[in-house]
Amino acid sequence: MSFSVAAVRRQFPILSEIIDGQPVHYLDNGASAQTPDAVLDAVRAYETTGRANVLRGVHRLAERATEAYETARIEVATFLGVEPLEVVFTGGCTAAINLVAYSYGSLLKPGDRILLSELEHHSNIVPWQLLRARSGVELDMIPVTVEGRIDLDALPRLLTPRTRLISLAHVSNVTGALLDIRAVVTLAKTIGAKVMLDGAQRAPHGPLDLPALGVDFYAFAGHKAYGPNGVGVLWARPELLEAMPPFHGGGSMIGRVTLAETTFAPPPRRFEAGTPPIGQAIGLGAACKWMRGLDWTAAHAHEMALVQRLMDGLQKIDGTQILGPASLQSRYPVVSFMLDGVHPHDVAQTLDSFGVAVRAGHHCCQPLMDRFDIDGTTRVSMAPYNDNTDIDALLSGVQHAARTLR
Amino acid sequence: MSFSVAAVRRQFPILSEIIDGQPVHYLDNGASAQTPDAVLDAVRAYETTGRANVLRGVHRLAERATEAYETARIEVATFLGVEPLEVVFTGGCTAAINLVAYSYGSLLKPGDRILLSELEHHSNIVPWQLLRARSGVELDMIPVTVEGRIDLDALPRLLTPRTRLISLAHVSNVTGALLDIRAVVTLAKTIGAKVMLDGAQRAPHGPLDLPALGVDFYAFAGHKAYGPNGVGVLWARPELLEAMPPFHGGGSMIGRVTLAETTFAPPPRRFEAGTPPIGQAIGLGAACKWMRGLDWTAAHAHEMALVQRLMDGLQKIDGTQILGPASLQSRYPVVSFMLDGVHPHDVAQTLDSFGVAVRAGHHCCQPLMDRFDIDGTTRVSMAPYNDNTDIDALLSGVQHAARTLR
Amino acid sequence: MSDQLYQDRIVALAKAKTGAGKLAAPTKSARRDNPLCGDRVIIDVRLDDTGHIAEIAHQVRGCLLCQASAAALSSVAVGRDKAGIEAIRHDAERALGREDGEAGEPYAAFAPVKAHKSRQECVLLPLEALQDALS
Amino acid sequence: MSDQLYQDRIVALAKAKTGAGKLAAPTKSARRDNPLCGDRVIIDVRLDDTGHIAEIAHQVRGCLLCQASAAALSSVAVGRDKAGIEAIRHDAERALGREDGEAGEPYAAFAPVKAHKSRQECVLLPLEALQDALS
Ligand SMILES: Cc1ncc(COP(=O)(O)O)c(C=O)c1O
Ligand SMILES: Cc1ncc(COP(=O)(O)O)c(C=O)c1O
Repeated sequence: MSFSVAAVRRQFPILSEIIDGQPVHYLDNGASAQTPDAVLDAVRAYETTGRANVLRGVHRLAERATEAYETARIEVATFLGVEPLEVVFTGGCTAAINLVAYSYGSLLKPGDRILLSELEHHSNIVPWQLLRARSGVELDMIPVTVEGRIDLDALPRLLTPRTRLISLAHVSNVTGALLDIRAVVTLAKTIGAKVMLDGAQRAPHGPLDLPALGVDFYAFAGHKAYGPNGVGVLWARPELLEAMPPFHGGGSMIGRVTLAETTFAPPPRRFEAGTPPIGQAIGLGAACKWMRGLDWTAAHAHEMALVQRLMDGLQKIDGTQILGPASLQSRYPVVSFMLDGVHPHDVAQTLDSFGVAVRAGHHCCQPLMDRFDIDGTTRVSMAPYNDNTDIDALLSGVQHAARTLR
Repeated sequence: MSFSVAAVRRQFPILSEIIDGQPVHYLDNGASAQTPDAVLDAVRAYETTGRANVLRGVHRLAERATEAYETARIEVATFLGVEPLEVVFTGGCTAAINLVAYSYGSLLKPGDRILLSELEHHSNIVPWQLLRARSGVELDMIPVTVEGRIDLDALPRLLTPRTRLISLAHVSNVTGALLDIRAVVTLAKTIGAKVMLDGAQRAPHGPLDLPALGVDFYAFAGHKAYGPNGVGVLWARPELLEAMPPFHGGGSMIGRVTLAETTFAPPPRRFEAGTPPIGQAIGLGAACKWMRGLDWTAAHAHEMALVQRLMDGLQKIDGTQILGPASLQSRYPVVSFMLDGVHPHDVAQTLDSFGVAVRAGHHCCQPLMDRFDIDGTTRVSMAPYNDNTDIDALLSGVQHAARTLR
Repeated sequence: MSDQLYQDRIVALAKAKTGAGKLAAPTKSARRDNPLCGDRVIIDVRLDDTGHIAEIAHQVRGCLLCQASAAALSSVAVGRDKAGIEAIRHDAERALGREDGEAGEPYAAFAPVKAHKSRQECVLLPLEALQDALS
Repeated sequence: MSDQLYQDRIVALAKAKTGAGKLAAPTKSARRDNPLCGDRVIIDVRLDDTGHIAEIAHQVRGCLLCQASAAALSSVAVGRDKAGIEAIRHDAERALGREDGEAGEPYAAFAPVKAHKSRQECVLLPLEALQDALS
């Protein structure tokens, strides 16, 4: 295993496109990452040489498709350090969290409590609010520090004997802060609460060892992890999956259907109603395999060097302020900033005219914006294929915005 | 517009593959259809020249992606004869039916009744059984005639003043029978019940005019309609969508999120939580456009000529029996049959060795199998790209099975 | 650097801040939010007896396009009634390429936004708020 | 026509129907369903005092592979105990390529199923039912 930015970049066709006369400086990976040839080829092979429905067919295309689909499950499981039958393919990260909120959530009682944080993505807030409305569970919110981290000092007083589940972002999609999982799991164990991680922003940065983390549920999205859209993953401890009732009903998740009553298949099939996103799961399997082929020690160091270059550059521009940890410790390559007197959308739009793609706004984290009393930030989110020219193009653009728009 | 089988076949790369030394006689379209270059190219263009998240980005890739995604919605709407904002992208047909069962279903009261039929796919049974368990609605089942049609004569006595919804397959995925929608809608109107059609098996056979059908909900799957996996469509009358509460919670479906409470976006966004299946929706848009480019009068006549050839050929083989309408009237190109003394899986497996892909088993219709007291059927399901050589290869295979396996 | 959205005229409109603030005694007020991008506009108007705008003010929490549009609107709204504002709306829609025809001043300044669909709502938001207030 | 799954020996086993039927007074019975394909097997056994199989019968509602496997099993089960059936199971797994090593008779006949993953459960179902009955 080795790491060369140039070699990585060559595997992503979009990075050598010229779009509207400009190269692509893609720094919006937190929203959706780009996808390498390995994934495109795997999906195309399915579509053009093995396309069929899975599980129920005896013909060779169906056998090929089923084999490719189940191999993808193995790839994802290996990436997470878990067993294949503990991996449920869903329509996305949001769909995975909703699965837990509906299915595991239906096992909770009125008065049971779920603990979230103020920096959660709407996808890790709204499903629980909907559950609250359905079933009378209560929600508690861990506050966020000035540095943009979940304030774990507040955890002991927020945990109650009725707290059943703690669901938190593994890495914040706004501040880049990495959660101290060990602290959370240790406290959760003292009261028997389950821990779920929203791994949307962590999974794109290399393999995981979920059993070592000691968590109970893990969710992430394909499209942010170099895979296709329309697919995501829920991992859960097997005894939890076993205990959970179905969510969506339909084909493939059943044991036996009669008009009077129906029995259900064991996990993971119980949670994969209907035709799954076959090509997308195959693509995600290829993405996980691709990620496992990178030297992540080097790749992460590279990503964090870009973060440093970015922070240094921003500091030299008058009136910039970073929302998030100032150091590189316990942090992933997502950097949010404000430029005094210039609205984030205007920063992002100016950057676009420099060929730089970033995201501006609330990033589906309105409660976090409220916490800091801001409308939004400009967010730079990096992947291993980003390089110094991307950061430098971005810095030029921010300078230009600072000079012309205020 | 014109129709030439050869010209259509050339657009589907998989049809000219040689797999394990044999051509592909793909007659399993009811499970998953194949996909044309137009779809593959549209998805690839997104993946390699415009990949980004939709709705919230100001950079040019995000603008491209958003534009392509919303254009796909227009394509689907045009295909269905409806307005774009009435089209909700889902993860599949099953997901679309579950959306209605959870969201519209939550508006129903204990004792309200939902009317299904014995020939429904599990995806149009189990979601309602799960709703029954959650909320105390009651289910009624329309029986099926010996010909494999929903017995509409039974409808008047099954309708009650508490019947709120009638959800039926537009075309049966086992017998190919086309529903007499006008009869259903007319009766439903007399008691104010809504009508939902499961269009999974109808959508792959050409454009629709849903307002003319007079139904209230329509669901179909991308992968059976020449599009990608992992995407489906729910159409509903705008006033119904407007009245329906959210199903999945997450990004993009919100108005404003605070820790205390959250408001929701208008439809269709209210029902598209999280990052949607962007590339897949774009592919489905291309598939709908591709379908609109065919002359369906000719294509349907071609498909039905294949049905006739198939039925004639099967009749010449001793001990075959067709499950479904014997005539070509009110019927789509799905044909199920039994071969006396040979299990359907053995028929299908034998066909596979002739390069012919069909499906065998219960086709996710166990209640229908129970109705006829059989374990399963062998199902031949056709698309416009099938031709006489496909049917003839199939008939040779069935003959071989009849000769050797009993 | 490619196509320039923030051309001098738009930036100048925004910086002029024409009409920024509140009215002491508005006849009508309306607020509009764009949930997608978070922009928010509050428009105050004082109407005379015939329903024509005598005074206007705006508070914008939003981007430069939204600010520029609010300022442009304030610079031409006084003396107009509902129909007169409708005419300005058409100018805006034309500038954005959503309607055919040539946009009148000052909304002609927003022609560069034509190529940026995702930003067009920013320009329209102040107009929508004012139309709400008048309706 | 390509690779032949239904080779003569498999077809012959199925047609032989060895052990098809019910026992009048079974010591144990077990039923197994494969929800994916709908195959169903009921196995009856009569055990002697030492736990060895004295008599066996099967009802199969399923495909030819399942019937052939049930017949193969019935042809060699008598006189075996739990461990003896375990040994046959290993033969079956070997024939299907799921375990290393050479499969003993009669399960060696199922070698053609190696290439057809989706059908392997059909072969194993009767064995699973019998193992359930003995456990
Ligand atoms: C009639 C019918 N309804 C619903 C479905 C479910 O579609 P999907 O599995 O794509 O969600 C199918 C296909 O399996 C079908 O044939
Ligand atoms: C932290 C976090 N959680 C959840 C999500 C939701 O993922 P998706 O929209 O792919 O379902 C996102 C991305 O938008 C995210 O950044």
